[in-house]
Amino acid sequence: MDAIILQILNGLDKGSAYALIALGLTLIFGTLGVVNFAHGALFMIGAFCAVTLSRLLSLSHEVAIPGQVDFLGNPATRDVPYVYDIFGEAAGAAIIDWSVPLAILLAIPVMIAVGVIMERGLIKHFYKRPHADQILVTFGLAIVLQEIIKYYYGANPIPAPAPQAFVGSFDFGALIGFEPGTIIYPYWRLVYFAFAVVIIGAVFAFLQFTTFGMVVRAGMADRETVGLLGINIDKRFTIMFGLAAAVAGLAGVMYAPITSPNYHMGMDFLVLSFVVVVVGGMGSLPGAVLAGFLLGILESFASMREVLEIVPGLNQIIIYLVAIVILLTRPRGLMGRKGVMED
Amino acid sequence: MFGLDKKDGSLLLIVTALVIFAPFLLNPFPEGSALAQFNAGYPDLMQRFVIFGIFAIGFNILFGLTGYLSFGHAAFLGVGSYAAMWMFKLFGMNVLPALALSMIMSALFAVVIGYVSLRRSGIYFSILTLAFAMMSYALAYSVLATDMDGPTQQGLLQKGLTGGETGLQLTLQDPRILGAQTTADGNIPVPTLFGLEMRSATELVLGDWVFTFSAGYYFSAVVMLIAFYLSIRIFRSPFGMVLRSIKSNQQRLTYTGMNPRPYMLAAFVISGMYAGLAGGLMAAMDPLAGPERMFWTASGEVVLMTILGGVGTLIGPVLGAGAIKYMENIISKINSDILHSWFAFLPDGLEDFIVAIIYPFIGKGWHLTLGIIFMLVVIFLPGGLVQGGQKLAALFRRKKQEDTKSATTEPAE
Amino acid sequence: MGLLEVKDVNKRFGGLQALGNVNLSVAEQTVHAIIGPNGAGKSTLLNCLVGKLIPDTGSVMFDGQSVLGRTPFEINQMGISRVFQTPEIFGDLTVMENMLIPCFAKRDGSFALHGIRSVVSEGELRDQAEQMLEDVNMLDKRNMHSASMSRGDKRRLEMAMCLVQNPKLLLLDEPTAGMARADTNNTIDLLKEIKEKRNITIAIIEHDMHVVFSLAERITVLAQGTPLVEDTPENIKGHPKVKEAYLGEAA
Amino acid sequence: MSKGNLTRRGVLKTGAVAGAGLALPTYLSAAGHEGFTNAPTGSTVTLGFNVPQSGPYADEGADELRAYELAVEHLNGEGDGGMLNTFSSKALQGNGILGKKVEYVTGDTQTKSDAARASAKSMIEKDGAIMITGGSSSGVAVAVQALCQEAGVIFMAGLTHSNDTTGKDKKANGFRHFFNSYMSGAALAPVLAANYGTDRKAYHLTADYNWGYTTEEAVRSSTEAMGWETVGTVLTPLTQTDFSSYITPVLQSDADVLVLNHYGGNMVNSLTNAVQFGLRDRQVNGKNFEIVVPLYSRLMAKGAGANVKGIFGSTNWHWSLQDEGSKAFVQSFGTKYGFPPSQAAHTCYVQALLYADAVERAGSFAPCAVVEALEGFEFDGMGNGPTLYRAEDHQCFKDVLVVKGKENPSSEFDLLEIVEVTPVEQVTYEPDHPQFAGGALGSCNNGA
Repeated sequence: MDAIILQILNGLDKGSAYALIALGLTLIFGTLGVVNFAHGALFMIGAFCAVTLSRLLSLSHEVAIPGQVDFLGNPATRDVPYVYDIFGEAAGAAIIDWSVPLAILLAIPVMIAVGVIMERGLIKHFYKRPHADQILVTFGLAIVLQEIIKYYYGANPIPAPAPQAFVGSFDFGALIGFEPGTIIYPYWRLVYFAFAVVIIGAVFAFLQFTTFGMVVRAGMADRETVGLLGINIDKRFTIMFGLAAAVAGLAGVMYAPITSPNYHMGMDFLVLSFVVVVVGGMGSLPGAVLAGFLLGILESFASMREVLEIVPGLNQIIIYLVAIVILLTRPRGLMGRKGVMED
Repeated sequence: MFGLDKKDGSLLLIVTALVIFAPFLLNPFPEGSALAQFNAGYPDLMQRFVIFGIFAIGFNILFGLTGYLSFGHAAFLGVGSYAAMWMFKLFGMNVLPALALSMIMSALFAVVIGYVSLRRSGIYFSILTLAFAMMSYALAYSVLATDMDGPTQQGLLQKGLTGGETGLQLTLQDPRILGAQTTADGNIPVPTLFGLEMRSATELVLGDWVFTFSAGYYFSAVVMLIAFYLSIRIFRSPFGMVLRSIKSNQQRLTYTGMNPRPYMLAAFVISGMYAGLAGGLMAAMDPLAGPERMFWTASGEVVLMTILGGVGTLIGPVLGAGAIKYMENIISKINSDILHSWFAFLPDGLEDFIVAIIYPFIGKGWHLTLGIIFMLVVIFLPGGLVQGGQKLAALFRRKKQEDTKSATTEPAE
Repeated sequence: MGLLEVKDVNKRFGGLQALGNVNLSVAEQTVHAIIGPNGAGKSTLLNCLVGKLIPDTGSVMFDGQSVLGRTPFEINQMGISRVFQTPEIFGDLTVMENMLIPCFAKRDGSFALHGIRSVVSEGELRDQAEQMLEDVNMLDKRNMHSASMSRGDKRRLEMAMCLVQNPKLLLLDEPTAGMARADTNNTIDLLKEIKEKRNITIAIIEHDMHVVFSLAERITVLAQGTPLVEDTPENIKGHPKVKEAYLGEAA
Repeated sequence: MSKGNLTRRGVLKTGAVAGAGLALPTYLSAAGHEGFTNAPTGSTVTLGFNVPQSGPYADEGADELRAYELAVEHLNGEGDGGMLNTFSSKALQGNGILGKKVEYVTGDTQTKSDAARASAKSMIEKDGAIMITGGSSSGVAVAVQALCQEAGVIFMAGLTHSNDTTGKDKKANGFRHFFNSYMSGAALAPVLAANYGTDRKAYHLTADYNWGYTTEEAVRSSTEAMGWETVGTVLTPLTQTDFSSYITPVLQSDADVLVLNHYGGNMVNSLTNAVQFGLRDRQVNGKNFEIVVPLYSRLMAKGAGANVKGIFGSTNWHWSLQDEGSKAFVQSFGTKYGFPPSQAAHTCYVQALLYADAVERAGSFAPCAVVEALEGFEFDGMGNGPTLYRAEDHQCFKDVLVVKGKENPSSEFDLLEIVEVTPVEQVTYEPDHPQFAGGALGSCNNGA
């Protein structure tokens, strides 16, 4: 029982990442009708916002350590971050320690800027072009973005640890009546899940309760009509693109402590998130979220030893197997609308 | 000629000439010159050009004609390779039976995958094919690579059906029915065509130029020409026209009394067999079948080749395949050392400056260049390289020929 | 016994009774119009005839055989061709190619794998197609890219595509919807000509009374999913029930 | 700067049938007149460096390439000579190889068998490379090794740790200096027993591919020989990035040691996840829970940050070694590039020198002569103590380093500390050891 609860928690956690990426993909697809293969790269750039901030905060000057030498025999030096000089050693260390959550502040403007520039500079010229062209141009963009990151940050993963306050685990089981110590879960992963729920909720609330959101939703349903009403839908869609980029970026920032960011993490997530979007049903926001969590949980269960002993290798194929079964039983995914992306 | 009209006939003739003289055309620079780096006329790359050409031609029959975007075509490439390898291991080193089995196996896979996937259209179809290909990849990479003989045995299935990450290889212990286990000097035999070794090559030295004529290349080239010819026939046939009408208006087609499903399935299987043939040829040229051939990036690559060259055009996919393989094999090999030697004539400071500017785009940065080219082509040449060629031709001819252009190079959808 | 016999057809969409006990008989070699106000169930009925929808109860017999449970292409192969409200043609193909597809369907059935034979060598079918194009005065447009034609030309092409198959029954779904008066008259002339030349059965769904009364020999009036009356145009014109349910509303 | 790069064509093989149809027979080069593939004819010799330049191992590949460039410098008598000064064999003069200046070409393996073979083939066919070396994974090493065997050139493996490279998939033309899974297991087990006791229950997470299998097998068999019990093994997909669903079952089991048979990005993520789930703070069966990483890569370990602290593993070489060879190498690498070399750089540098030395001693570039010179070759001064290139399987036998993540690193390079230098006797095995059984070297191939 406790094993199953733990796997559900794992699944929700994995699903959070899938759902957040898929949500942004669906927003872009639903509003702009664009298949964005560069969406994984946006997630990756978000994660590198965390890395960048932690590097910026750790910018240091060298102080010689008397009496020690480095590996080449030169006098050894010690790096002292400038924030230590400004805020004092304790406060400076705390700021560096909190660099991942702080990176959210950096990521929001950066990601919105990246999204808006992408949309205005490139994507808007592709609204009327075939999906194949959209795929090619955004795929090219994704390669360019990740190669730029690789050029500056290298190919190896770079650690971006969570703040000390979130290191360690929470005894989740004790809370719901299990023996203490049976169901413990890392704080940061619980934070990630909660964060994802908040972001998803905020996006839905934004679309549901603001006039801006209402226009966008109407535009998703019928772009031309809304355009005829004299509403400048293009401008709103640009903002939507920025928003979707920000969602992907925030998902990336907060994910950095879970797996160390590297330049190709976007591509790793790209195919998976497309599967999630399609399983959820093209153009359906609730579908994307639902499919994200569903696939995350199923993937977690499939990696249990008890399951693998019965079906070896199931963990390798589970996502795709589920996708096939769902698409064959539900022609337009879990919550897809008719006629969207079917031709 | 061969039942083709004049235009198609001359296209076939041009392609044939290009393919025959490729060893010359791809080696325009003399040995030892700074530009020799850009020569592509060595057997392995020439073979890759024509093999991926076959793959892309086949993919175009499905995608270019019907508009159904398969994102899992690499699965058939992989199946073809594994089938050919097993034929080499168990039957004999002749390439023809191996290629036959490649096509049969890929056709079988295509029937099953196509039958299921074609129940959906649009992106749902794409994701279904992707899912099947990724499952094939995962199975080949891990599950089918586990030792099926037991740890102490050293039999044929020592590394499973697929050989895992390394790929399926020939060994000195293969129980071949026809032909020897090992050559006289104790090595693994190589694929042949009735005794003609695929790797054999001969050289022609003309002054500073060296041209290589490889048996494997010419064999693959002949196969490619046959494949290309058949694809022209399919494009110009009633079947091809029905496929185009599926892309254009599936509803009209059903109300005109045709059942699109078997047409789609036939197109899917034919294009799967092209992929299997390409996979078999890859194994015949270089006897190893690796699982990466089935990964989604490999499927994506053939999509990109087709779009880059020009979807739905006859020659476009071949051009796209050539362009991408050229980047991968030539641009990736330019290192900073070579750059410095090119610009050595410049003053040192200027040399370093220019090298520093170019360096991110070549060698290990070849992906960056590839990405930029994708973007440039799709932004400025929506019809792919073929459209670029037409624009150039029109520029030279200074004549307007709008009608024929629009009829032959409609981009996708 | 008519060519097309619709008996007691019912169709519900959730709570909405789209068709209720529809009975209809289209006699051979007549032009039979089905009229009715918006939402009367005309399109639903049409879709039941061509296999797009399956009625909940009732039977649809064509030429002595049931069409129920058959797919649209099977029904076409039985001899029913359909013209859509907005012209459905193969926009990426040339006019001649558009004409050849129905010719192939007629000759080869719903599937045939002619992958090697050249389209150019299909002399007989090409002649048929050209003849048909000439009949609809489109021979000069044979090499045009069909998507770039005017709406009227597309409509004529679509009819030509249906007629080249020599259908027993031609179903027309508001063939003049959205057309200018002149085009409408042209279409009426075209249909009259077709009728005279080919002696085929035509069922037409139409909103435009001018078209209906110029062409139809029998008229069925649908209202709220049930047929009100079926009679000749003269009788329909004066029928009080029709006036009340339909003409009155239209005015 | 004027470094030249003369490419020179090589000939794979002259086919009589293909040749027959061609005109101008007088112009046909008599291919293979030297009797082997790509025999160098001019004043230079070309080596092919085939390393990952794109993909997850690109940084490791970049480090390998740095080492090769350094090796070429030293071979051509430039720079400070590095390990040439400490190498026990004194055949190399610093005047190239057999008096020919060393040139090189580079290629990108992309860490894919197909791409690696394509780039190796292009170096052999187009650039006339006489030897191929490099790589950062076993799948690629095995694939390229088989290609070189077929083409008739020498393959000097780069970083490849799977038993199979010199086991099931060994080839006469291929040589491996790097250590292997068996050696990791044999070196680690005694250290683990000494530190964690002999009564331990181990749980393995293993990357689902050939290297993972051989490493799991090696570590299992050597730890079980020490009295450990293996309570669970689970295969994880290579593409996995979040290992939480594999870690939580460990919490549920009664295991008190977790062995992560992962490398590269997999290792970084699984270790990070394991620490995140508090495994290191656990007490099971009255003992502290421990984590073991059989194969460490310092470059990759950096990605795991502080999580590596105190975790045991093994490595082929580390820059903090204080023997003369290592010091000389670190000195010249560090001077040129500003940071210490990785174990991948070290093995590649050594392989390049070993090849050059073998050619020099053999007096010929012919692969079979080189094979003969390398087989059974004993040397020292290359950073790992006295080393033997065993004739039976072309595997180097040398001391193995057991290392531990450092508690207080003094720099970003100072992540590992050497716990023990396991002597070569302890990691030597018979050529027909079950973990290496199957496959055969075959005979050396000169190609044309």
